[in-house]
Amino acid sequence: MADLLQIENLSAGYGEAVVLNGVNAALAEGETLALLGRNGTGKTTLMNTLAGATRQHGGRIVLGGVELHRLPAHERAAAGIGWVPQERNIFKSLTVHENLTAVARPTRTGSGNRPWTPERVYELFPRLAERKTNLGTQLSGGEQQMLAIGRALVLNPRLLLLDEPLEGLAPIIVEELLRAIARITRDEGLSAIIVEQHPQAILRISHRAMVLDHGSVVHNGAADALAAQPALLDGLLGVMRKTGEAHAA
Amino acid sequence: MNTALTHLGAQARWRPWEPVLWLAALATPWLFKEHALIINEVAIVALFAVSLDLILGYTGIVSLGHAAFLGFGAYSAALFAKHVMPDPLVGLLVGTVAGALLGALFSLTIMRGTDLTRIMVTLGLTLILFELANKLDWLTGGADGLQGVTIGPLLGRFEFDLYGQVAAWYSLVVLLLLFLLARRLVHSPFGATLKAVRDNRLRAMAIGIPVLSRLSVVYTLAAGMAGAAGALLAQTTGFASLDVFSIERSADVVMMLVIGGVGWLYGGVAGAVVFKLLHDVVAGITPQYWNFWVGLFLVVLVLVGRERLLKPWSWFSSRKGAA
Amino acid sequence: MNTSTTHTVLRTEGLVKRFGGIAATQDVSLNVHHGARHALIGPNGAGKTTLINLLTGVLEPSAGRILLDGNDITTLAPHQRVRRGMVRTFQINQLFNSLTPQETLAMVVAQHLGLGGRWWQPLGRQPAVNERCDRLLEQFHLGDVRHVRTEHLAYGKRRLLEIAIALACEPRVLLLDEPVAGVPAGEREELLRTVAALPADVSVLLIEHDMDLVFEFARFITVLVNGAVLVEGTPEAIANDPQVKAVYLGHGEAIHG
Amino acid sequence: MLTILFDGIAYGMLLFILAVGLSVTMGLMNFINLAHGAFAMLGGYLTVALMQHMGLPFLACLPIAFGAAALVGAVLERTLYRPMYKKPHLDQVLFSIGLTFMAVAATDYFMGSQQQIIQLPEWLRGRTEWFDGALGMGHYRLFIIAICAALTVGLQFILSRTRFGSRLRASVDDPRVAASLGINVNLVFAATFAVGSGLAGLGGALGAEVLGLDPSFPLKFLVYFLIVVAVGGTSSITGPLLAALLLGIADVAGKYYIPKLGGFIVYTLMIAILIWRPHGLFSRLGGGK
Amino acid sequence: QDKTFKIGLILPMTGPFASTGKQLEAAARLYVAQNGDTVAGKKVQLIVKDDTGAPDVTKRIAQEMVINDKVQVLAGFGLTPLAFATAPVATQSKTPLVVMAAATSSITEASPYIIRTSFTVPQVVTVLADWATNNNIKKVVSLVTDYAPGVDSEKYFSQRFQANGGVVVESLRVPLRSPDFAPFLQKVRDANPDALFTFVPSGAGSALMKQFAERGLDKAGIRMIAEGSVTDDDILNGMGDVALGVVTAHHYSAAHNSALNKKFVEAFGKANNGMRPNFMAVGAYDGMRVIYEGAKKTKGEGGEALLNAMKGQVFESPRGPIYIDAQTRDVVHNVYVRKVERINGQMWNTEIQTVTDVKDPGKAK
Ligand SMILES: Nc1ncnc2c1ncn2[C@@H]1O[C@H](COP(=O)(O)OP(=O)(O)OP(=O)(O)O)[C@@H](O)[C@H]1O
Ligand SMILES: Nc1ncnc2c1ncn2[C@@H]1O[C@H](COP(=O)(O)OP(=O)(O)OP(=O)(O)O)[C@@H](O)[C@H]1O
Ligand SMILES: [Mg+2]
Ligand SMILES: [Mg+2]
Repeated sequence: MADLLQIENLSAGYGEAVVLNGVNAALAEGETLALLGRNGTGKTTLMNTLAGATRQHGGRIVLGGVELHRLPAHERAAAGIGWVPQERNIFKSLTVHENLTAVARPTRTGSGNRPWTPERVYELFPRLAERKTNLGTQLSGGEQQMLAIGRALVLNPRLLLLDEPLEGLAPIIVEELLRAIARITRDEGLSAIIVEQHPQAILRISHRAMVLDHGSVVHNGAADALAAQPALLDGLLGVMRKTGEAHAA
Repeated sequence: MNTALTHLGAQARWRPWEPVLWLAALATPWLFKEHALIINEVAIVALFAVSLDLILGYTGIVSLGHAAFLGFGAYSAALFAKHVMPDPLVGLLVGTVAGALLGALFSLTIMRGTDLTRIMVTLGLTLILFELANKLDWLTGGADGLQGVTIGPLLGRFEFDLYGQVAAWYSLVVLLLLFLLARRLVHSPFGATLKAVRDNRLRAMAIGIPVLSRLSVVYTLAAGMAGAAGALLAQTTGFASLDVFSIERSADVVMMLVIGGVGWLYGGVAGAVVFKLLHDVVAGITPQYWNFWVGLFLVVLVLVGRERLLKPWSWFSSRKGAA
Repeated sequence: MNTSTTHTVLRTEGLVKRFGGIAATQDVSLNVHHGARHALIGPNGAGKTTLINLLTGVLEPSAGRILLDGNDITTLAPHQRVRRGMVRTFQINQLFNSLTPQETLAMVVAQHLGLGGRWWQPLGRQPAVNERCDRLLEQFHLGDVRHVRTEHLAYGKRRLLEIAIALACEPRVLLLDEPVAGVPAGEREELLRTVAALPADVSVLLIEHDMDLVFEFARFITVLVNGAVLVEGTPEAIANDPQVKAVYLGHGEAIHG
Repeated sequence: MLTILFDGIAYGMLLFILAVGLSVTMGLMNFINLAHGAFAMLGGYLTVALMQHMGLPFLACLPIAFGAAALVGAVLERTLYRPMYKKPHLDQVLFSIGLTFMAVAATDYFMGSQQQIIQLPEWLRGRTEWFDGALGMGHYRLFIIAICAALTVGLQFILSRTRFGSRLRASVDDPRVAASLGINVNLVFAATFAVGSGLAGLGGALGAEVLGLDPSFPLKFLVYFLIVVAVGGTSSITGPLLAALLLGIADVAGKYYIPKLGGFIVYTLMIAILIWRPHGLFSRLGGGK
Repeated sequence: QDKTFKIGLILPMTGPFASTGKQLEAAARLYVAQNGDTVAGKKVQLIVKDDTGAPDVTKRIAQEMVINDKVQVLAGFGLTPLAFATAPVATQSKTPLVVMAAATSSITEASPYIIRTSFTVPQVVTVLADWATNNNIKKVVSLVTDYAPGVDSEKYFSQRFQANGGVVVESLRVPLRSPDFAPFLQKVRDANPDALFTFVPSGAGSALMKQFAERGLDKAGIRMIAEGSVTDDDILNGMGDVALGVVTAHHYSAAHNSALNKKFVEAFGKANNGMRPNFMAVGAYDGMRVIYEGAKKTKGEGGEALLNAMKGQVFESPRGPIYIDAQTRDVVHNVYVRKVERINGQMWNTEIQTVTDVKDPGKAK
């Protein structure tokens, strides 16, 4: 299967500090990649670099044949990137609705799917519909998270970059969102990279899993395989867990 | 265990170059006798700039009306000398206290709002003072300026003469003393809470810092220092005129501070030296178009960056990060 | 030390907050007991953060009263409430970007110890401050980044600093607004353990969407929906409440961890 | 008194025309461009030069003044201003004041330091009286009011009815994220800056008649521009308009009825308003923090 | 021993009064060009500095000129407070100080070393007040800019005008930074006087006259009489028809009918791109003359001797006959009442009445 996304030997950082060090990865259309790793290992940096928000030092990024690394940030959205930044970065002087409409772009090629419009986002998150005219800063934390996801969706991307998207959402919304992501990737052929602090939740809906440590890939494989090996996972994430940790709620 | 102590304490400790610098500064009126007048002027504006740094650099309050305190200090000192007694040190005290009192009063107006609001409120208040000083001409001499101010000899011995050496020493010593005070202040826990207020007011309140009273205290102190600078100005020139309240004074001092770098007390001093000397030299060469070159300097300074201008070799070694 | 004391430390009476047409808080009467491990949960936008903002004085209530130790503090300024021992963390980090973690904590500790107005002595010359500051840096794994400006820290570290700041104030009543958001799985438990290990007479009110942590931590839970209290009770009672399941917990299948 | 009211409105509108460009760059772009007055001066001098040396009619000069200032603005934006957006406000202040100084000196060098005087066409010079002279309206003032109204409607339309406004504000709020979400931040900023400069140029061309024009123009009236923007708040175009009207009327009425307090009124009013509503009269944020 | 004769010229070269500085400098240089750059065997050196508008800086510059450059004369001074601030320097260093522009009456009293070659505001406005009385103007509103010369002119004009039996119904002061005259002019119109007396800085003058006409004050039968700076020769040509007929009093008009003046205007224009000299220029030109002649008498000596040599000089200036009163050290000259007229397409202040040998009334206590 032809890969939608190819990352080759990517390195990036801030100023002189190199954070990412020769990262290689690939992702097929419709696949979801779980990106895991300890704090400060460069997950966000990787996402930002893909989105064009961090300076890339070297390497290649190819998305659907387009050489993304040659494009300025604002053309990457057109090339199919939809980014949900870790800190949400809601535009604070825009209302909820303006946050969506300011960046919305009509769908590419008639894929037969209903394109993502602000209205469709409101269907996914009815809470946002009620807060349509609130300014970005006047939203609760969870509402901001929903808006950030909606804002990425209305770009009608081919690749969603979700940086800790579940953070701060109520369990019931998390459930819905995970279902929605699974559905979207399955039905609409959308790919996604999801960074999460809760590997179990995310591995369940991912096809592949990649673990970063100190800016390098230390594991790359099928998601369910990793999910089936909690000990390996904990080792990779450097977690000292109590055995038999509660899964219950 | 001790790292905290050493690291935090280290910031407050004197670097070896500091005493050298101050000794050199104190020697200048003697070394460059013929430039004593401008040394005096630089010392005064340096003090003025340092006082602004306390509120702008360390608390993040932008003011385009700092001349209010300079002017108030200047007129207070001048009037005191004219009507009460000519002793400079007492006059200096009077100017300082006057500036501080006005600062305490004005501090009520700068508590809320954005940078722009503060700029405009401080500017507006200063313009009103300007108008007042203009209107109260029976007291202030109005637009002609306050004449007939005679200042007694310093410590009863040293006359302020035409050559300005005494004036330069006087101003330099006052600058040094108040600088030391400011230095103490910014490295203290009090200073740290000021920076906290500057960085994040919401959180500063949430850890129990009485933000408003902190602001008014530091505003008062800074105003007092500016008042002292004003008193020095009035005493060493022997008059006070409306223009001490002018926008240009407020704007110049902001420029000096930004040139030298805000949030670093030496920034005010460095900025004052650079700006004044540049001004004087360029205006000497081209009295009509010096504005152009000073403007060019400012533009280049900002475009190239303070650091890189001071250390040209850093141009080649590395590039600044993105993001 | 009497952990079973049940007198109320913090209570609200008929608290209301309206933003224009939206009532973010509707007639909330909440009781936080002495030494409580109390969780506040509810859907996104239920008004949890707003409630904390009202308690700490960031927002002014439209109606109602807030009592701390039986004293009305409704009109007190935020910093005065801190002096009375009520401290919070923020859902969205509120840090001092130009300070390092060490400077931040030293400053907070100094302020807490009443040295905040001291101007004649450099920060870092007070042994009591330094000792506590070092301990906190250690405890929150910030030792290695103690000299890095806060704005350059990775999110997780910043999150830890956010909480460390609150604890540096040695609160009697601690209000935590989603403290572990952004903290990696491994460090979450540890962080919660740190909180749980606070002296028993410290009362803690926790807002959190990670139900594992909530149920592990809380001995009492209040559920807020649309600005009003829906139900209150023990964790078991809440976990099994059909209403709470319907509006908040869901089916419990895809929940964290 | 109707005439006073009319004069106040006209004066307010004039202030607005001069300040609107600044409220675009400063209010909407959050860039402190104190060189605003220099762009206005450019428009003014261009008009004088075109009228005096090329005999162009006044009306034809206005669009040229707009266009030339916009062009210069666009070029400077690309070359000098762009790196400034990221810098702290104080650096922006220093930078733009530096530019202003250069503009002042250069104008003095090339155009001389004396006042330049614009001769209006005949049809703009007269005055019409109504109600037995109770309301007298200068034609030029009427003209300014008309232009101002048209500008406001146009700008307000662009900002609220098109996506451009929200894309601009998004770019200001967070340029990094806005770019990554597909907004061409550079283009948005360049266009806005050019329009802001153009408006300044137009303001200068229109204002030179009333305010006079000499090389110190950019500094002399800076305070007035700033007052309008500060009082009007920085989140819309109508805010500064209403602020300008309020200040214009208060100033004119104040000077008419209590001339002794002439200089104090505008400043006092401004301070009172800003203390009462620190984000400006017509800000979206309202009072509070 | 020193082979140079140094003149320190402190002028407003930048800021709102830059055009004043330009006129002064151009005239001073013209004088040197015309009369040679040696005097009493010494080379004349003009040291020109910008006063920067701040009195403390002006004073410092003057001090440096005296101490470091060892100038024999300080000269220039566009604004009153700057002259006041520098006066003590002149006194302490015994350096003559020639005021070439500032016009507040009391300046010469600030130091015994001050000589003035410009004019004083009371000199001209009192003449104007007399003219008004003689020309059937009984009721006047005065409108002046709120700065020292403006206030001075209001005071002396009103005093004299009232002494003559006239009425000043309203005294309006416009803030220096006020961009719009509308409310003030409306007030004038409502007061409906016979004439408006005014003094505003020369730049603002054209705006004032335009608005005066626009508001229909001329049609309402109100005349405009002004201190001569308002119809400044430097920019009079650009003012257009609105200035026609305005009556002013001043000590100098570029249209003054004398051979000397014709030569002066022509030479000045030639040296300066066609610029017309104004009253500032003539102040500097005459000031240079006073200095030159003084220096000749003292053989290049400065100080007290030079001061005494400058006092009492009597000569023909482009403005007409003039002398430096040895007592007051102030200028005594003719004051002309003028009317703006268009002659051969150019606008001029045509002299319609001459009052000879006017002393500064401000000193006649
Ligand atoms: N703006 C910045 N300037 C300098 N260094 C930075 C910046 N942002 C992040 N870093 C550094 O880059 C490294 C990687 O950070 P990154 O945010 O990518 O980690 P992460 O894996 O996303 O962590 P987290 O789980 O905490 O979100 C960290 O060591 C951090 O200190
Ligand atoms: N300043 C404001 N103006 C208008 N509405 C506001 C404002 N602040 C909050 N709100 C609204 O009030 C409601 C309650 O917000 P709050 O932040 O308290 O929710 P929350 O319970 O903390 O949610 P979350 O779990 O998502 O953080 C939200 O719907 C929000 O949109
Ligand atoms: Mg991250
Ligand atoms: Mg919340």
